[in-house]
Amino acid sequence: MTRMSFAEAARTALAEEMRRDPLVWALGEDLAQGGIFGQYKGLAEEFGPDRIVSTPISESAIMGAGLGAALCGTRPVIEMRIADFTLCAMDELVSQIAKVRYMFGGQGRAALVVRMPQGMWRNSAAQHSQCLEAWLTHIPGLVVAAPGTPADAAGLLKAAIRSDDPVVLMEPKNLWTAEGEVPEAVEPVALGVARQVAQGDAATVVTWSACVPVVEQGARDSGVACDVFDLRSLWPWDEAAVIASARRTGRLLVVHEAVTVSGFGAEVVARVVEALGPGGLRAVERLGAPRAPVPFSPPLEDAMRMTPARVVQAIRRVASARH
Amino acid sequence: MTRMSFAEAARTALAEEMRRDPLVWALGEDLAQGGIFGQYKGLAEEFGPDRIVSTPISESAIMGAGLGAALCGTRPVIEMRIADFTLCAMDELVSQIAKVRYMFGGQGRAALVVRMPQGMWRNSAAQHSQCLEAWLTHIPGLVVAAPGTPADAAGLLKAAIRSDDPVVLMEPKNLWTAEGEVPEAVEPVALGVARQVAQGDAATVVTWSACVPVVEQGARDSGVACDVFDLRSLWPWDEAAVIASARRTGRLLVVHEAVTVSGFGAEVVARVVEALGPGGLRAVERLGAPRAPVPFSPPLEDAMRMTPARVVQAIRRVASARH
Amino acid sequence: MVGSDDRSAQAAAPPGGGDPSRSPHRQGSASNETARRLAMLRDMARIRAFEHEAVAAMRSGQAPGVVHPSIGQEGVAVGVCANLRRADRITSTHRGHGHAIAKGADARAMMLELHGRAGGSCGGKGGSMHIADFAVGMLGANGVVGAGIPIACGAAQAIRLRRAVRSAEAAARLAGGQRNREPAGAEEDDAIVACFFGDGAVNRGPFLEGMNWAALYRLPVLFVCEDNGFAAFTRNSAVTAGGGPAVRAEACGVPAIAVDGEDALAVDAVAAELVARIRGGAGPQFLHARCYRWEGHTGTDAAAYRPAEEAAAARDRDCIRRLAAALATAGVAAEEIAAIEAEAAEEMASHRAAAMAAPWPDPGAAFSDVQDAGAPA
Amino acid sequence: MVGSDDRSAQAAAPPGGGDPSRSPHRQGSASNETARRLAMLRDMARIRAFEHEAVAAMRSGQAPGVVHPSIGQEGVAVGVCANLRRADRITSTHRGHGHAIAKGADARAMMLELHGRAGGSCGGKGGSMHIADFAVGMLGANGVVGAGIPIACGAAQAIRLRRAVRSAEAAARLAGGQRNREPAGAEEDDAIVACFFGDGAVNRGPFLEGMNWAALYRLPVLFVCEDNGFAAFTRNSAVTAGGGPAVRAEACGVPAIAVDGEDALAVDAVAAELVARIRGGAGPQFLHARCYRWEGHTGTDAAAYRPAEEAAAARDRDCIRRLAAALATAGVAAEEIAAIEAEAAEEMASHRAAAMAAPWPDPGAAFSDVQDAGAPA
Ligand SMILES: Cc1ncc(C[n+]2csc(CCOP(=O)(O)OP(=O)(O)O)c2C)c(N)n1
Ligand SMILES: Cc1ncc(C[n+]2csc(CCOP(=O)(O)OP(=O)(O)O)c2C)c(N)n1
Ligand SMILES: [Mg+2]
Ligand SMILES: [Mg+2]
Repeated sequence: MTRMSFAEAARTALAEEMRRDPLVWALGEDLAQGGIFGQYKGLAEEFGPDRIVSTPISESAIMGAGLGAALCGTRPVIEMRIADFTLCAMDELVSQIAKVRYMFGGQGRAALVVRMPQGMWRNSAAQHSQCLEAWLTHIPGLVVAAPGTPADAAGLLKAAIRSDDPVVLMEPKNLWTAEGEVPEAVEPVALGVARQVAQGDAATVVTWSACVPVVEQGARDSGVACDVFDLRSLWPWDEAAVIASARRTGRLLVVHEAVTVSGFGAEVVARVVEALGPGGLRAVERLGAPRAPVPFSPPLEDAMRMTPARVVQAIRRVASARH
Repeated sequence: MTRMSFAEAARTALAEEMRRDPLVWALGEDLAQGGIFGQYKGLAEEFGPDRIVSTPISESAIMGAGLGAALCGTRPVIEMRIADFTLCAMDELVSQIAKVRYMFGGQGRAALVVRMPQGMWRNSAAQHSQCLEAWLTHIPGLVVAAPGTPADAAGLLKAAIRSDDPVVLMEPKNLWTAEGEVPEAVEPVALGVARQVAQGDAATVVTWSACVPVVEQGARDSGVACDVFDLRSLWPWDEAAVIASARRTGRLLVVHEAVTVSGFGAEVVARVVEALGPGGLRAVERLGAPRAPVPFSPPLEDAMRMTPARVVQAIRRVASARH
Repeated sequence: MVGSDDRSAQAAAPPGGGDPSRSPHRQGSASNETARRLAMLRDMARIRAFEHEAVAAMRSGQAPGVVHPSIGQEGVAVGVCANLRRADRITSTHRGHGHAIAKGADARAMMLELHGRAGGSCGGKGGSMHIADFAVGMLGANGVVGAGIPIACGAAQAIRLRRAVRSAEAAARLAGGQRNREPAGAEEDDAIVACFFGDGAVNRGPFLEGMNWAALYRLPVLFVCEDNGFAAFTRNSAVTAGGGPAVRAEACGVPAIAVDGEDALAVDAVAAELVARIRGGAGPQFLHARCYRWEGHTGTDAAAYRPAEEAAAARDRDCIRRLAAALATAGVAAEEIAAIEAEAAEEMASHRAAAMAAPWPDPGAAFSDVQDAGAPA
Repeated sequence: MVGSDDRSAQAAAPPGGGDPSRSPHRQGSASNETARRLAMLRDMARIRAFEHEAVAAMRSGQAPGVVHPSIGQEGVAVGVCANLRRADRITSTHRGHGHAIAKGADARAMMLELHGRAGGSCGGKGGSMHIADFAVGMLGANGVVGAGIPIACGAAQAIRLRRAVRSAEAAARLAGGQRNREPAGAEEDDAIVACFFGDGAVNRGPFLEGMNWAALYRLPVLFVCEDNGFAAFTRNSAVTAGGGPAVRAEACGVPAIAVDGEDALAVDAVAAELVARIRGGAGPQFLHARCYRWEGHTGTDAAAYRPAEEAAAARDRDCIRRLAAALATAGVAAEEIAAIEAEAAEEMASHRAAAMAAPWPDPGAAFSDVQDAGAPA
């Protein structure tokens, strides 16, 4: 184990994959300058301009070219800079990449990775703070992963690169500089397998991405012993682990940074309720952002932010609710 | 009451609004030719090329220009041809239109309508059959409506045009030729108010858009007396009516054409479960499409299609489930 | 307007080289030249016959969904693809039957696909708008206008990266990393990508992004704008400002040339030159081919938005009759030409009959090939 | 390269006409000309002073988020906006302080906005990247590169539609239909829209779509490409092929002209001509203004990706000093110029102090102005 930042872990993992497979390459804006979070630092020097491709501000072309390159047998890592800019390349992601294998009856596959760091970071306001993971879980053909720790940043990136499916990797912008323990030799993390962060019988708490440290903290502070899961993958997601836990605890709390309405928490709740029947549960709650854009001003932005204190309250509500 | 097709009802409503307010205008591809479903037929002749604007194949510009025009005091009706092509203009819709009022502190408003006919229609395959309403309900700033009858096609379009919010209107492609009774003088339908289609104590069934006639039929065929709601508006949606009904029936079924995973049905289920507590319900089910693209071949497409028979089975399951 | 580039002057490998019946060598001798032109005629006749059947099948309801016929435009598809090899790739459009057949796609499988049957090019899951045949380098039709442009750019980038990898003697890696069906000879070092799109696509953003991208990275792409004058029900000149597709391409650094797309031999000649340049390393080239869409936008659109005389005049300029006339002048007997056309008609009629007789896909196909991880239950 | 158009030759209304301190009349007399130039100098000095404070505030952490300074580029914003009236609209970019101030936006409110305080232009909800001031026709900065281009097109279309409605004597409708704050005189018949964007935006699809759109509908839009040579951390020439912004615009039918953006008087002169053409009905015009971004991409980017000498040389070409020199030649006393700059510095320092002293927005503001129907609880 080595202690390193999220960005450093991700950078190292990509470098290792690029050394392992000469057909892995990356494309996106400012990559030769190391990317905006330093997650590509030094890679242009090692791998040259044909494998670390600095592109124009052309999101449609970045995404579409990545697909074409995958169809011709290379393994592109498509960098979107931030998830919000994926909105400029949604046709390419949703109507092309996600559907190409199916539409063409399996003749071609989009074995590629789309990286889209997401969420609030340094008061970036409405156009630079969105969390859109729920959208992508709704799209057949896509695998969706959202690391919450440096180790998973590395392990999920490796898994994404080696996957023959198109994998959307949503890194939490706010955690690039966060540090954590990372194995010397990072192995790919199995897609669809949650990481259990804490154990306890009082409730099942599910989260991912930037909320992982927030929920860990909140769960500790609450003094309530809960099963806490970092989903890591949102599609496929670890239904088995969550359902098994919820069956035991009878109480489910889902916490995410995204807007609550139609967020992925709705899917988790609906799925667990369907699986166990409403009678199998005693309390259910989603904790996410209000249905409002993210404002700029710090105190206003705070109103949208997930905090350990909010998690503490929600855990206590869920653990004590009677029906 | 007059019997008319969905397209005719919508066309008439738009014409009436354009006569009422000279600042209402429409822009989109092939509008001068009447639009691809005939919903603009004859309007170019009446209102001329500056109010029925036939545009290039430039979805970003269509959407973005609509916003600019709204900010300068006109009321554009933005025609996207089909919802799938909105993927080519997502930044304009989600990061611009939805956020402009908030971001600018209320200085400007995007009082406009985005029409995006959606869903399966005549074996159009993966890139022309998507239902993405759940996405838009997740985006703060947007109002989302989805008519399921000719009368609501007219009434919701009028409400959308008169609303000072940006309203996304998702017409069901498959219903353009369907006929129904439409009042002589169409009044705007209040956004956020469901239409109760049938009454009964055995279960609460919620649906919208192209599934409305399917669910009506299925409910009749099931022989089970249910409360059936056509939501009509998905954001805001008529939580009060649905929750009151579910409190009474204790059983909830949500039916939609979209993929079940992370569809709007998840939100409805999660919200009702949160409101009533899981103990307040005895059965919950979502009925939607499998998480697969829509295939071309008729028997394969049928596997994705909502049918009265599937609704019948689901109603019976929900009405009889014991926990 | 073709940009001149020193490197492009050096003669590239001769065209042809794939399935010889598809892409005959042109070697200068009169009889070889005639054989090549006969092969072109055959493919043009096959495309037309295919689409006559396809339109009839759509009108009768036998082919579900929508068919976009390219009848009248066959000279562009064939004139371009006559200069491509198996290892070359193409991207296509909603109006892509001609591109596919000209590139050597299996016409029978295509017809089955149109009918949504088992054995179709995409197992019935794509239909007319999504026909692909990766085995011959046909990377797919596309239901989104302009969407093929960035895809073609990336395909070309991949071809180049793989060449670099091979030359770095890391080819051993390829075996494991290779997942898609690929055309024979996919590893030819000077493979290129031909990217077809309509005149309507030049008004979409990805057109600009793709042109800049291809020029910037000097990619081996031949852009082919099939300018049939219409974008769906709208005359494209009514919604397009400025000097047109070629001028826009050149503004982004892609040299462009215009050609009469109804003259298959002219298309062939210009495409030969452009493809040679591209193989020689000159970077992307742009071919603006004027043509006319005889039929409506779809097989059931009566095209009432344009004067009947205009369409009639286009029919008089028929690219197939023009090529046939050139062959007659070169001494080919009328019977031989008639036989080719008859054979094409017969082939496609039999494909249609086969399609009608073919079974529907296995119902389980609806749930296969979505994805590996998280596939639908 | 400016396209010639008969209608454009007729002299349009003289520039100016808004707040006289913002957009002074140019009427030929030497003293008026000098007054106009002094006003330009004042705005350029105010922009620079504003951004010095803004960068300092960002570096010290007092202004949250990111500030993108336009220091060194002031001549473009002011040279263009000197020719606009209150009723004209502008769209802007992430680097938009200069555009806003030049258009007459309330600099104090802007500074409060940067600090996220109550009383900010957007009530603290937008920040530097989303400053707007609809009261003076400033329709907003934008965090998405190129996104302002289609918005500007639509704004121009609306201006035209409203003019038509007025002339059809349906103006009575306006009162009820009017929802947004609008600049004084918003109903001027020949109002135009100026659309600012960077050189990086020319590689995005909406650039093409917007150019075609504006040319097609012959809209009253002045496109202003501020070519500062960089797109974030990348030299834009390294990712842009072909002949550049002006050539691309012309390819879509928008006449274009290049200007030295570091010479405010040159910008003013060319903008005057283009604005006159536009008001005269000539359709959209394109101004390609070369300049240089003195600072990094953001207030904290050290810009290590470019030679220090290059930035130093740009500082030597300082548009403010150049205009000051021209004024000196015209007889303006050095003290007067120094006083203007000192006043500007003082104004912005006081705004910054005011911002630091201002209260935070009411917490409820986080939930207001989302939407009417379905607003967050
Ligand atoms: C992005 C997008 N917008 C709209 C459409 C609907 N549409 C299908 S074909 C077509 C016209 C295309 O014209 P062109 O590119 O000239 O090709 P042609 O049909 O003439 O071959 C349109 C508008 C689409 N498929 N994709
Ligand atoms: C669509 C989009 N892609 C990427 C970005 C990130 N980004 C912000 S500013 C910028 C550079 C813009 O360059 P240019 O247009 O030349 O404007 P300048 O910053 O030089 O004023 C980039 C890439 C963005 N904001 N929007
Ligand atoms: Mg066309
Ligand atoms: Mg720049």
